[in-house]
Amino acid sequence: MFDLELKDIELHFGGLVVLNRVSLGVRSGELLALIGPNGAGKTSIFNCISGIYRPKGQINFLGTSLIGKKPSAIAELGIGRTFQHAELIPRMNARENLLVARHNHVKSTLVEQWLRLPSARREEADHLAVVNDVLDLLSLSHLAHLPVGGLPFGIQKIIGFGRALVADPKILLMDEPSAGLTQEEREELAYHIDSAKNRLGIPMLWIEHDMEMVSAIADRIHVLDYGRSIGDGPPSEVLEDPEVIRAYLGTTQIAQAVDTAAAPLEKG
Amino acid sequence: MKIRHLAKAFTLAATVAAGPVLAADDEVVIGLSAALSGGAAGTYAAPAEGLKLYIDRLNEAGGINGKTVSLVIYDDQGDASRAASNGKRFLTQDDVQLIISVSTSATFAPLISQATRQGVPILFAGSVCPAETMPPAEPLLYCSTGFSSVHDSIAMVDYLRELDGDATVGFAAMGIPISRAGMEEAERIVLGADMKSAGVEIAPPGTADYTPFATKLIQNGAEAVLAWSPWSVQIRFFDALRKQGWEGNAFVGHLAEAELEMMEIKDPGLYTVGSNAMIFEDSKATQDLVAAVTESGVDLHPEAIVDGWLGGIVIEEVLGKLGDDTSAEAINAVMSDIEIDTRGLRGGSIKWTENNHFRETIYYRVYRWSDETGAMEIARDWKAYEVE
Amino acid sequence: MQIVANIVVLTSLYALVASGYVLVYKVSRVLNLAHGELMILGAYLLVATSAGITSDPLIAIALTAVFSIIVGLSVYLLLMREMTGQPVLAAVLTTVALGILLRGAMVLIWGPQQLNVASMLSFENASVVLTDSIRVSTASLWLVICTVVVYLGLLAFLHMSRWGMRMRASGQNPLLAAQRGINLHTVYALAWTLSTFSGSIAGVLVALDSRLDVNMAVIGLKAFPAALVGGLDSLHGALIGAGVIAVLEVLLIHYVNPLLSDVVPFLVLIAILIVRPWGLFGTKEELNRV
Amino acid sequence: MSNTETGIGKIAPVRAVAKGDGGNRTAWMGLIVLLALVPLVASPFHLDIASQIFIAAIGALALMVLTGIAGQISLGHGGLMAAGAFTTGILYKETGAGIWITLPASVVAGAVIGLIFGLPSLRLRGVYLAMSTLALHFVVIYLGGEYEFASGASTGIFLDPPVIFGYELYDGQAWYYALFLLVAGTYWGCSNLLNSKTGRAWEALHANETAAEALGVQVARYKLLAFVITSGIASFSGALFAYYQSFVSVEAFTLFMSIQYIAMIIIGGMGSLTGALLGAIFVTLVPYCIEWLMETVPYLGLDISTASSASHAAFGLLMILFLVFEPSGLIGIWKRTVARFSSQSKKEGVQ
Repeated sequence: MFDLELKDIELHFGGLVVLNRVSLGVRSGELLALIGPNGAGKTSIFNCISGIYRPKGQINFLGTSLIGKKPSAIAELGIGRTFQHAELIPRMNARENLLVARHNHVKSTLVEQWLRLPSARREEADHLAVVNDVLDLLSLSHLAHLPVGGLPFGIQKIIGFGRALVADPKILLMDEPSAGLTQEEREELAYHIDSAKNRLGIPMLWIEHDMEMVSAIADRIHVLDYGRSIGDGPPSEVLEDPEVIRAYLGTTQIAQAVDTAAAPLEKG
Repeated sequence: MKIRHLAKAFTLAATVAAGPVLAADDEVVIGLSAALSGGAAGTYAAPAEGLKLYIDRLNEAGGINGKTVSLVIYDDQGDASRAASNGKRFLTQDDVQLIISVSTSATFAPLISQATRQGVPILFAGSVCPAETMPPAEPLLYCSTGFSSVHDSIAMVDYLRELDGDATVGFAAMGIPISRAGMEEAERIVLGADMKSAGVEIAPPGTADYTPFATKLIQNGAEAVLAWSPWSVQIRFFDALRKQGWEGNAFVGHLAEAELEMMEIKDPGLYTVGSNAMIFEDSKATQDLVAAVTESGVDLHPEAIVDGWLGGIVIEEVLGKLGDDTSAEAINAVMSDIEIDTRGLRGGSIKWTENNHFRETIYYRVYRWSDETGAMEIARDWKAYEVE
Repeated sequence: MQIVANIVVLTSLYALVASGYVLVYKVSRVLNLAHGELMILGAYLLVATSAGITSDPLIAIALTAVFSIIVGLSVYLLLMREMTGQPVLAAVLTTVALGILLRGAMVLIWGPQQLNVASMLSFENASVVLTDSIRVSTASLWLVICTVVVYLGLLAFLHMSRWGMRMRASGQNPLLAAQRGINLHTVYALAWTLSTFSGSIAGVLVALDSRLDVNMAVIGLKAFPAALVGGLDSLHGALIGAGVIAVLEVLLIHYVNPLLSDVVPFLVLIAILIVRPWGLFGTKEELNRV
Repeated sequence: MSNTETGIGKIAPVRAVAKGDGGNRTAWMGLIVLLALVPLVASPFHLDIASQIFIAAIGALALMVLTGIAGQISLGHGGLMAAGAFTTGILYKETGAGIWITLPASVVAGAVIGLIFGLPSLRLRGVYLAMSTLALHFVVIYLGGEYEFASGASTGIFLDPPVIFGYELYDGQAWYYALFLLVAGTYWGCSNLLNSKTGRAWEALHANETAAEALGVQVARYKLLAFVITSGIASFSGALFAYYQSFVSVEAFTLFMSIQYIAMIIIGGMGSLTGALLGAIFVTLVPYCIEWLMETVPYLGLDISTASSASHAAFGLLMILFLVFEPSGLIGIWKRTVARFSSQSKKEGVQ
């Protein structure tokens, strides 16, 4: 039984078919890697789940249909997400950036916040504790007071990962978390992803180009090409599928190189 | 293009820089809040200068009754908030005994509300007279200029009837309260006198093109048009009418800019109706004024300062009647019962009573350009109107 | 019908001013809120040239044209060039500041008085009889003619000349244009120059028609809804937007309440923007860029 | 993509609202004590300027939250202040209502207008939004003018000094303290909001609306909330303006006023509440400084008749200089200075 299930997702931009009858699902405690060349529609799938795009088809999460819901309402259901370009708030520090993600957990009213009543203060302290735990977990505490706009891109990506974690998500969508990271940072990230999966036991959907990382920690792989699903299964199987190799792996090294180089540039 | 005059700069700046002025026994401190700069300065800077010129001469001649006048001048830029600040400063810091305003109607409310609370009289000496100075007059508020939208309207309509009693009359106003009030009153008078109205056209302050307004007046059959607003607006209205080939007569308020502009426009169908004398007449009073301006070396058009000059005359007369007590109450007491000779700059005297701080009788004269003589002429000489 | 003539004249005025907004916006995505002031500056330059350099009105106008080009170029080179690469809103606020600066400077130099430019140039702004019931002033007739000429000229320039194509290309995709070897600074400078030039024409003609003071920069603000209604990146949109606003204004003055003529154009603007945020003729992508 | 182009993001590399900003508690306390002592030595004229600054500061704080924090540009701030002033003026004139009715009514009126004029923000951004807020200004001024005219208040609406617990608030010192407390209260309230869920949501939607929405921030709701709250505050400051100046008239609320408020937040430093205060001080003082210069340095060749145009020009020039050379504003300069001094003193400490 899948926690999150997409059925026959179709997405068009004008005449362009972005997703063509894509179906996939993720189970509790499962790390599903979503791979495919650039333009295959991976981020589009995330945007469909998040409610940013409005596709045809069905998307169900823990028995609730996500189709037609507003992105904020979908996030409220516990769908956490990281972005390709981190999308942090540059002039806030890491701690504040993580606090933003506690948005749906804050219960205090506007008046309580405005007057900083004891109830609001207590609650704020609780959320801060959660945030500090996550920062500790990701070894970011020493950077937590600096405006994130000035931090290296790799650090920003890890903060972005922390921001998704801190929301207590019931599912985690990660959009190329390793792009733009150094080898050392990648290893650290892989460790964090793996330990988060084991600790939280939630389903995780992971867009990734680094096949080494994917084969090391992914439980299952789903392959997209030109908006179509062309493979789904354990890494050992999928990565040896001739069609996948032809469609994708042949171009991987180039794609990966381009991505890595371009990621920081595209940011602006 | 007019190059600014430095001489003026020094005199004014020196007064401003003097800071808090404390009244000595033989000194009367008067605050002057004027639109010396800003968009309205074209109209009000000159009368303010004229007032100052008059007071300077008074002081040089030894003052009045042994009292010198200390004039504290602040620029209000024609801006309401600045006027409020000036009012506060006059009352709490300079301890003035009298406030003079030579500025836009926008600055009236703040000055009035500040001064009346402190019991200090205000003399409006360069602008339109606020309704509060007319019967039943509020205590403390006085006006020495001849501008009153309502009375000017009465005089305009009266003259228009003499000229052409059957004319359909259009009215041109600007979208500021005082101008609208005047023109709507004028329309009431016209309708009450069994004349026809072509309606009141009100142009918002940001009007780019007055043509559509003029078109409407013309299409409503206006044979004569009354306008009463800042000079720049009433003259643009007039331009717009003429540009569409309209050949009727226009009657506009006689403002400081009028004389020079009319000599430039040379249109015999443009009449100014107002209570000031023009300089071209070369009467004794205007000769004195021109001589004073020439002597001072200040680069000013004499016709633009008439109201300020008259304000100076008023102050001279008031202080002349003042005893040893130079307090604000004493000044107010004198002002509320006085008759001031305008020395030929007006048709008659300015008479203030307890109930009337505008004047009991106002005299209007009509001017226009004459094609025959190639000069300005008096279309109708002083005519008295009782103020009720 | 005189009303129709009034609408045509007002449309021309707004269209001529709006073309300045569109030129700069189309090419550099900057909304020039100092356009009204630049327009009035053109008129003051005419005053200065005719008073200080030459008494021949035609030479004075020609010199004014040259000066206005210099002004436009300087605004770009000295100021707006610094703002390239900055967020669009910072650039827009810079133009707001420029407008205030110009306003103050013009009063400092030429004083607050209303100037009768026509009489300074001995230009007789006679009433021209078109039909029995339609008369317009000479200056407004010139205004209509100039607007037509400027629009035809601009359209031809943008669509037929090499530099015009470059300007359009730079507006659509600056990155691509730069890669193709188009010097963006030159293109932007050209846009500012043309915009100031057409604005100056409007300023001179308005001043000839109805005198000159600094407050007339407000025409820039009134032409603004015209440019937005049509779509900020569309020249013919500006023409139609100007028509919409002018019709509204004239009809409101004539049939409803003239005081609404200040307010309603902006309300119409909001209404149109809510339905079609990119304007009647603008391109849809514009929104994401602004 | 969108965060740099839709917002004012890049103008503002500093965020000064977080704890670090108020970190130096003793410095703040010292400043407050100092400010509390000012009326004992200042002349009435200086107190008047200080009170003007306080009123401007409340308005600037509101605009800072809306534009500097939530990224929604507004050119209608003067119109909102007019709305507050007119609500107070009309209520007072028509019903003689006291300050306990007029002030809350002004806040509510401002909030409602803010809600209406915030609606276009759901569709429009940046420059287009700025233009729709400009309409707000024209509408309020038109309505205010119609009221003034219809009620025969041709010179404006007069207000008597407000009465608070039987005490008439008229004296310059009393106003100073009252306004000082209100500024402090507004600052405190705004700063609390910014350090809460609401403020963080505003920052998030300013940085990137799509990302904010995906984090669970209801962008539309929080945008409107920003408009409602800040419009209420702006309207409140307009009502104070009316009471302080004892009159209301449309002529006091020009478009230039809205631009001055924009200038305050730019010059002060986008995104910082303290910046808003610095900007309010700076912008209010500029014209007085220009006049002072004219008086003390007559050889500048400027005379008093140029005072207003000279301060206009200077004001435009200053805005340009800040936009081009010091986008982080006065607060940026201040922080750099502090940083330099503290690093110097650290070095000295090591030696």
